[in-house]
Order: sequence, then C-alpha cells, then structure tokens
Amino acid sequence: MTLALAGSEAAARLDKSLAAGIAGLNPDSLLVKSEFLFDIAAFLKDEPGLNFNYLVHITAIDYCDYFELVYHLVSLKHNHSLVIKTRCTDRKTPTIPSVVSLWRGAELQEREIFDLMGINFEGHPNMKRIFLWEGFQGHPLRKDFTDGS
Amino acid sequence: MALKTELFVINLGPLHPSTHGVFRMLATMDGEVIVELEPVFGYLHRGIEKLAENRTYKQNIPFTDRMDYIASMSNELSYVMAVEKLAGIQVPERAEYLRVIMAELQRIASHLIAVGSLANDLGAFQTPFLYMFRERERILDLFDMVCGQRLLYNYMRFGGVSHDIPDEFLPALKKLLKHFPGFIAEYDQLLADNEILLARTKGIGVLPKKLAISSSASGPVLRASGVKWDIRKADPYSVYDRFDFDIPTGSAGDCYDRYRVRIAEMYQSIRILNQAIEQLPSGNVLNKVPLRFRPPVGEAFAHIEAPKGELGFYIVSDGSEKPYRFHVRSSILINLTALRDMIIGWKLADAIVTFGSIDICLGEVDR
Amino acid sequence: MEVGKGHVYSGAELDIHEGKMIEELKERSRDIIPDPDSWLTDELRQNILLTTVDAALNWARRTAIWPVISFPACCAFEFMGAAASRFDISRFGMEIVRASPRQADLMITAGTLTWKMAPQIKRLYDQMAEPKWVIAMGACGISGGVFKGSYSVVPGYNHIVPVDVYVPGCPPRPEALLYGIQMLREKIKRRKSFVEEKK
Amino acid sequence: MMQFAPQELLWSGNFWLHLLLFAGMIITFILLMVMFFIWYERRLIGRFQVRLGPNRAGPFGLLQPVADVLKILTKEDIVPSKGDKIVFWLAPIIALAPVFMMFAVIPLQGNALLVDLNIGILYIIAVSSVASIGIFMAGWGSYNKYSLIGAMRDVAQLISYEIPLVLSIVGVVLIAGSLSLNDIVEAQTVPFILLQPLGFLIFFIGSLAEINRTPFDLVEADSEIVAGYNIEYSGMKFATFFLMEYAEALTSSAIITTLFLGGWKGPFLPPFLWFIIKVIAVFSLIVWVRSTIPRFRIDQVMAFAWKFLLPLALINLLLTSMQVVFFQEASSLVIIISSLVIMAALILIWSKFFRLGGNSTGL
Repeated sequence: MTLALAGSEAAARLDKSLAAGIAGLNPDSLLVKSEFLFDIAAFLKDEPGLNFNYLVHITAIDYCDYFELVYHLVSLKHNHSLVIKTRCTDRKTPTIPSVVSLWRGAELQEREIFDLMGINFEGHPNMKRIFLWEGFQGHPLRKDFTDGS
Repeated sequence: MALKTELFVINLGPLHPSTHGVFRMLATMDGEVIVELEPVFGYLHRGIEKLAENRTYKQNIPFTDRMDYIASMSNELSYVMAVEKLAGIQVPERAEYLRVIMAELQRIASHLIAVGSLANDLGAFQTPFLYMFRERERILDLFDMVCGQRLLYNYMRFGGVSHDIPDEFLPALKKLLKHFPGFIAEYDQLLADNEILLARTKGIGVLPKKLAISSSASGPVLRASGVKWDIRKADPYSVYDRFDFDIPTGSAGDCYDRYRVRIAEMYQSIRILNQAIEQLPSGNVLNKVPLRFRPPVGEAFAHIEAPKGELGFYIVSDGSEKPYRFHVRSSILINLTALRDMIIGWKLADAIVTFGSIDICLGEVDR
Repeated sequence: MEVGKGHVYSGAELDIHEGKMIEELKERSRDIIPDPDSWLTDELRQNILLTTVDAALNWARRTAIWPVISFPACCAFEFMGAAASRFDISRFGMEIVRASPRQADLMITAGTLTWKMAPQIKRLYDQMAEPKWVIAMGACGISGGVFKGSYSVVPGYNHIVPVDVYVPGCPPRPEALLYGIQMLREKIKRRKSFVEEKK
Repeated sequence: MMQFAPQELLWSGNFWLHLLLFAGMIITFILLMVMFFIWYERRLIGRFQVRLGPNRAGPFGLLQPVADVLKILTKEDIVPSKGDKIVFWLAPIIALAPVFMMFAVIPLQGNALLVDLNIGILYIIAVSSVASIGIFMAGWGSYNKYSLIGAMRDVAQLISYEIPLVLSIVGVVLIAGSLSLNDIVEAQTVPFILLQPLGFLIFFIGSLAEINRTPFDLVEADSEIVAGYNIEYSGMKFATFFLMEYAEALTSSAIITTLFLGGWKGPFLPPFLWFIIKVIAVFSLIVWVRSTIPRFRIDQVMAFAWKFLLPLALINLLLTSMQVVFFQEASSLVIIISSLVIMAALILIWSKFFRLGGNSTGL
C-alpha cells in the first residue's frame, strides 16, 4: 500500500531554510508558497529519505479567488506519496515556477494547464497551447469562461 | 565531395494510417532520418473536463467511457473509485470481484489491440491485427452479455455495478479462459519468431529507465524499461491484494520489450481471472446511493492500473450535485512526454513503430 | 518538388497558420449543409441507352466502394469491428481501405469532430475524387452527441461536409453500420449520371 | 536475330499482321489474368485473414475486379496544380508499358508468342528496370513529400536488388547454355528449381523487391508514407498503376515459371494450361508472403541485398560454373541432392553471421 504522508509529516522533514515556504498544513497535503515551490520540490526529490522521484500528476483548480495547483508525488523506492499544493492569486497573469527540470513528466501537463486554465509556468521550455489552437479566446477550465458562440 | 542536402518538414497526421486516431507529428527529416519532432495534440479535444463540471456525478460515467474508448471498463472503475473515496461509499464484495473481472478482461482486450496494431505498423498486411480482433470479439461478446454494449459499457455505478452478471456469463468466461493461453502462445510464436519483427523492434525506440521515471511514464511502457511498478501491487485497490500474480518487466525498454510485457501481462490477467472466478462470492452487487447524490465538500484522487498505464481521477466537490473540478490523470498523454527523445535520430519507419509500441488512444490523450 | 527554394517552417508559424484556418472555417460553417438528396425525387428524363449505361456504372460504383481512412474517435473501433472477420465488409468489396483520399469513394466519419480537426476533414473531403459519398457514423457525427455544447466540438459533420447517410448510435454496432452501407448502396443505385434534359 | 517460330507464323510473309494479332492476344491475356489475380489475391488473403473476401458481385465475387476497374476508370481525374504536369501524365504509361513488353519473349506454349529473341533474358532484365523510372516520375511529378520519399526508396531498392537478381539468372543460363527463354524451357528436363535451389530463392526474393511486394513494399508503405508514389493519382491514372502492380506480379511469376519451374512443360494437360497453373502457384506464394510477413526498414532492405543476397549469389554462380565445367557427367539426382545440401548449409552459415540488426540510427 502506498503510504500517504500527511502535510505535517513532510514539513517536519523539510530543511530548515525551506520552512519559511510552508503556508499551511492539511492532513492530506502540504501547502507551500509559490515562490518556494521549486526549491521545496527539488528538496523533496533529492532528499534520500523522501526521494519523490515520480510525479504522478499536476492539476489546477480555479476557486475564483485564487488558483490552486496540486502536485501528486510518489517515491517508487519508498512507496510513499505526498500531495503538495500551491496557490496563485493573480488572475490576469498567474505565474508559477515550472518543475520540468525536476520531472520531465510535468512538460505536457503544464502545457495543458496553461492551455485550459491560463496559468503561466516560468522556465518551461515550450510554453504554448497544447489542445486548443492559436487564437482561441479564453481558457475553458476557468469558472468565468464563456464560449464565444 | 559532400552533397548538399536539405531538411524538410513533414506532417505525419493528423489523419495518418498509423497515428491511431488523430495525432500529428511534425517531423523535420534529413532524408529518411528524423532530426526534430514535435508532437501536436488536441485534434480530439472535446472538453470532457469542462463538460463534466456541468453534469451530475452519475451523468459523468458515460463520459469516462469515451476517454480511452478501447478500455472503457477501466476508466469507469477509476472514476467510480474516486467518487466512492470522496463520499465514503462501501462496495459489496461481489461487485468488487465483478469489477476486477471486467477490468482484467478489458486489459486483455486492450493489449490485443495494442499488439495487433503494432504488427500493423510494422507493415504486416493486417493479418495479425485481424487475428487479434477475432479474439477481441469473444471478449466483447462477454461484455455485451453483461451490459448490452460492445464498446462503451456504462456498467459501473457508485457502490457497485449496475446489475449482476447473467447465468451464461461464467461458463462462457471459463470457456474463453481455457482457450485463450493457447491462442496467445500461438500468436506470440507467429510474431516473436519472425526475424524481421525482431530486427524492426529490438533496440528501437529505447526509453532508458531514468528517463522513464523522470517523465512519469506508467504501465507497460514503464515496466518495459525495467521498473517494477504496478499500482495493483504497489497500492492495491479493489480486491487485488487477494490474488496471486506477477509483474512482468522488461530490461532494455525498447519496442520489443514493450511487446513482450504486454504478452506476458495477458497471461497474468488470465491468472487473475481464474482466481477471481474461483473466489467470486454471491450476494448483492449494488449498494443504495441516494438519487440526488451529493458528496461532501472535499477532494479525492483514485488511481488504477489501466491497460495503458496509471489512470487517475482527481475530483473536487463543493457539496453540490455536480463536481467542482473533474481532472483526469491521463496515462497516455504523460507516456507521450518522452516520445521526442525516443524518436529523434531514428528513421521514419522506426518512428511509426515506436509510436505504435507506446499504445495510445487519442480519446484519453486529448479528452 | 523544387530543391533549393524550400523554406523550413517553424512550429510557431505553422501553429498560427492553423489557428487562422480553424477560425475561418468556424466562421464559415455556422449553417448546416443540406443533405444531398434532393435529386432522389427529381424527375429526370433518360432514354433506354442512358439508363443501361447508368445501371452498369451504378452497379460498379456500389459494388466497389473503397473507404478512406478518417477515423477520429470511438466509432473507429466499431468500423474496424465491421471490417474484421466477424462482420467482414470485405464481402462487399470494401476491404481496400485507402489511406490516400484521391483513390477513395466513401468517407466514414467515425467519431467526434473537433474544430481543430474540421479543416483537415474538409480538406480530406475536397481531395476525394468525384463521385464521393459520406456516411456520418455515430451520434457525434450526426449532432455532436454527448459532447454537443462543448467549446471545441463541431455539432455534426454536416456543418463541414455534405452527408449522405446517417448511422445513429453511440457507437453504432457494426450491424448498424452494415445497414447504413446497404442504404448507401440503395442511394447509389438510384443515381443518374447521364440525363437528356431536365424537366 | 529475330526468329519467328514456324508454326506460329500463320500468314507467311505478313509480318505486321502477325505482330498485331499476337500483341493483341498477349495484352488480352495479361488483362484477363490481372483481373483474375486481383480477385484471387483478395479471396486468398481473405482466407489467410479468417474472413471471406469479396463474394457478393457475381458468382464467388468473380465480377468484383470488373466493378473495381469500371469504377476507377469513371472516377474524377485529379492533377495536382503544383505538380509537374507532363511528368505526372507520362508516369503511368512509362511504368506500365515495359510490363507488357516483357511478355513478348515469354514462351507461353511451345514457343514464344511474339518473338523468340536469342537474348531473351537480357531483354527482360533491361526492360524490367524501366518501370522504376515510371514510378520515380510519378513520385517526382506529384509534388508531394510522401510520394517523393516513396520514389526515392524505389530507386534505391531497384539498384540494390538488380545485381543479385541478375547473378542468380546467370546460374540458370550456365546450365541451359542459352540466353533464349525458349531454349531454357527446352533444357529443363529437370526443373531448374531443383538444380538451382539457391538461385531460385535469390531470384524469388529479388523479384519481390523488384515488384515492391511485402516485405519490400516500402515504396507504398501504408503505415509509413501513406500510399507512396501513387498518393496523388486518381481515376484512370491510378487504375494504370493498379494494373501495373498486378501485371508486374504476373510477369514475375511468369519469369520464375519459365526459368525455374519448367515453363509450359508438364504431363497430360495442354502446355498452355500448365503454364497458367504454375504462374498461379508462384503468385499464391507471393500472396502468402504478403499476408504473413512484416515490412523491412529501408536500411535493412539495402543490407539484405548487399550483405546477404549478393554474396550468396556469387557463391551460387561459382558453384554452378564448377558444376557445369567439372561435373557435367554427374547424374541429376546427385546434383539435386548436393545443391540442396549446399543451399541449406550456406543459408545456415549466413544467417549465423548476418544479423539485420536494429541499432543503426543513421546519424
């Protein structure tokens, strides 16, 4: 059985310098500040005791006030999992650091989020629409999206 | 004297005989060799995730069918598991077994198509493909018996399955299982003893272990690269922990290993099915769920080992009848992440084979 | 092919071009193209010689229908099911599925059509040589089916290409497709290519 | 040079009438056989693929090819606006004509129908390569990348496979002692397939490559380059290519029959019938290969010709010349057994050392 780490459990094992990046602890997830996201992700990946080498998926949710990004991580070695979340309040040009350099698997998923949710990922090698065509108005998964026709 | 040659751009797809649907590969070629490749998605993007936000939970089951339409049962299973996790619904034991039976039958059916169409991509004039289809029809007959549909079943429900299996089902399934290993062995002999097939698949489209993990590959693609990771074992769901089966893995991560892993997985599925039939308890198959079903506020992620990889559903509920967010962890889209690395530097013909060996279904890639 | 004049397009250029094409087509195809069946009730005068020639031609055309590959989604597997051993459309001489639209007669539009795909389908149809037919297979092909109302789905193939026969179902069983093909053959049977004059 | 067979020359002295009559007969024969082949291949492949094949048009679906041809001929003819029009128009004709021309020297019964060239084989080798020019023209004139790739592949393939093909014929010529096809048939008291098993194998594989059949159908590889060289062709021009493909298969079967299977020779039945039966048998073999074997990759095709077929063809030639020079008196039974053993040994040795290999990236 994959052991799901609680937010507090993961936070306790984080490096001290990264403690400032924690924004909240949930029983099933760890909420981090978006500017610390990359550093914390890198730490989670490289720390031998945690070794989250496998990114299950990324998704984004539009809560109208803010966007929430959800990262599901798994360690194939230790068979435990962790959910980290981060938030982005800017609706006009939401920007989140990209984790492609850590996990290649994020490449297409970040493009998908950019396409459907309109969140820009800083440092992504090929940030452009994936499913919809160039010139499509709006981002469909946002709650305020209305179809032109 | 060096000849001056020119690169040219060629569009493989979106309607190409071997893109398995509508997928485009924008290939820059130097003669026969592909030097740059850009996969283009979205030709089947129907906006399922958005549409699902405007339908009730139950209405979304048919949508999941239409994602990976080769393996509908697996999609349904993953979705109903996510919602059950969200709402804390219990599933009767008999229903769990039926779900496992359906999911494993679906895995065989899906692998049959994967292997058959790989042979088609290799240029075998449809013969292996049609043999596979003949066997798949037998499995479709069983599904037809259970739910009256051949392709998109709409069989699973929150709290069980829509109805019990008819009396003729088990004898028919047993008959199929008896005959099936022989068929796979014969088929495998036809293909794997063929020198041309070996030459065309061995060492082609290699996905190294490190890249496979880093690019979040899953399913047979990951296992062919030598990673022993199967959700059924690593994070057992339903009643998979009661069955005895192995996880076949490859070592080289090439097209041939992916083919081998799929063939071996079919044998394992047959093993699971045999055990499931033996253990199948009697009883109720559907727990009552209120008609106007409203799960509590929260979120849930459930994942299963679908035929093509790890398929997950991430559902966010705001307490209403409709999901607030309906996200699919598409196994195939993520498996395609490393496509470019696997193809660049190889010839056009290899690109087609590599692409075919990943086993994709555009319904789930684009959603 | 001219060597030396080639320009290797970048991905971004192609994307922008594609986007323009899609928007244009979307603008143009708000209305449904009427089904090409008005001629079925037309009274055309033919003399006996022309009728005989027509009969022979129509026999050939309906006996040798070669489908083109245009299988976007789910229904493709029911088409393959129809093409495979059990239902076997090869009995009707239809097993030659041409990948090149130039040589095909029938487009079986098996699956949901999205706006991104629509220009390609339109192009495919335009590339087919006359006489050509279209079977809209499945609910998505007829009206968009369960996906009607989505931001990216074309509500029915008849916005893009004229459709001869509709086969309902989601997906239609192979038997239904075979019935649709029989209907198409009936339609071809009544086609009049040579006419003396219109009444 | 040209010798007309006396029993064929019905109107002594009237050269042109003879030519016209027999040319017409040959063309009719080819067209009828092609129609039959189209039906036969589809039915036979149907059997291989556990299905029925066309059976609705006429008895046993025999009228299916008639319908096909009628339909293709009356379809719209599309010429790509950017294509090279003249080349595009000429290509089908140039591809088809040599296939018909080859039949001029093939003895269908007793003697060659049209002319009995004493250099018949040389003529066939020369003419057969012309069809590739037609294919290349089609690929070039279509203004399509897929068709250009297909055309390039065809030329590469032709150049490679011509050499083992010719070398394997030389073995036959050595034993028969003549270049005339008629004499070769006459010389076959024992069919040459038994005396020249290795030569037959090389020639058969080479022929498959020449006529672009599986596993060498890279020219029109469906799953890779859509339809290859004929992708832009429709209507009557496509019908010509369609006809050409089957006519090539027919011609190849006829040449194999003539060179290795004893041509029209056979007991009881009339010679003409024997010829057709043997041709159909060879064609069945081609269809069998087509329906069971996957396709090579282009570099593997080349490697197969240069590293596998060519050395074997050379060894075969050496052995045959030794046999002709030193063991002329040996009984045919000894020769048959020894050549079968030699073939088996050679192929075993070669397949041990020669691997098609999959890890050449070309970069």
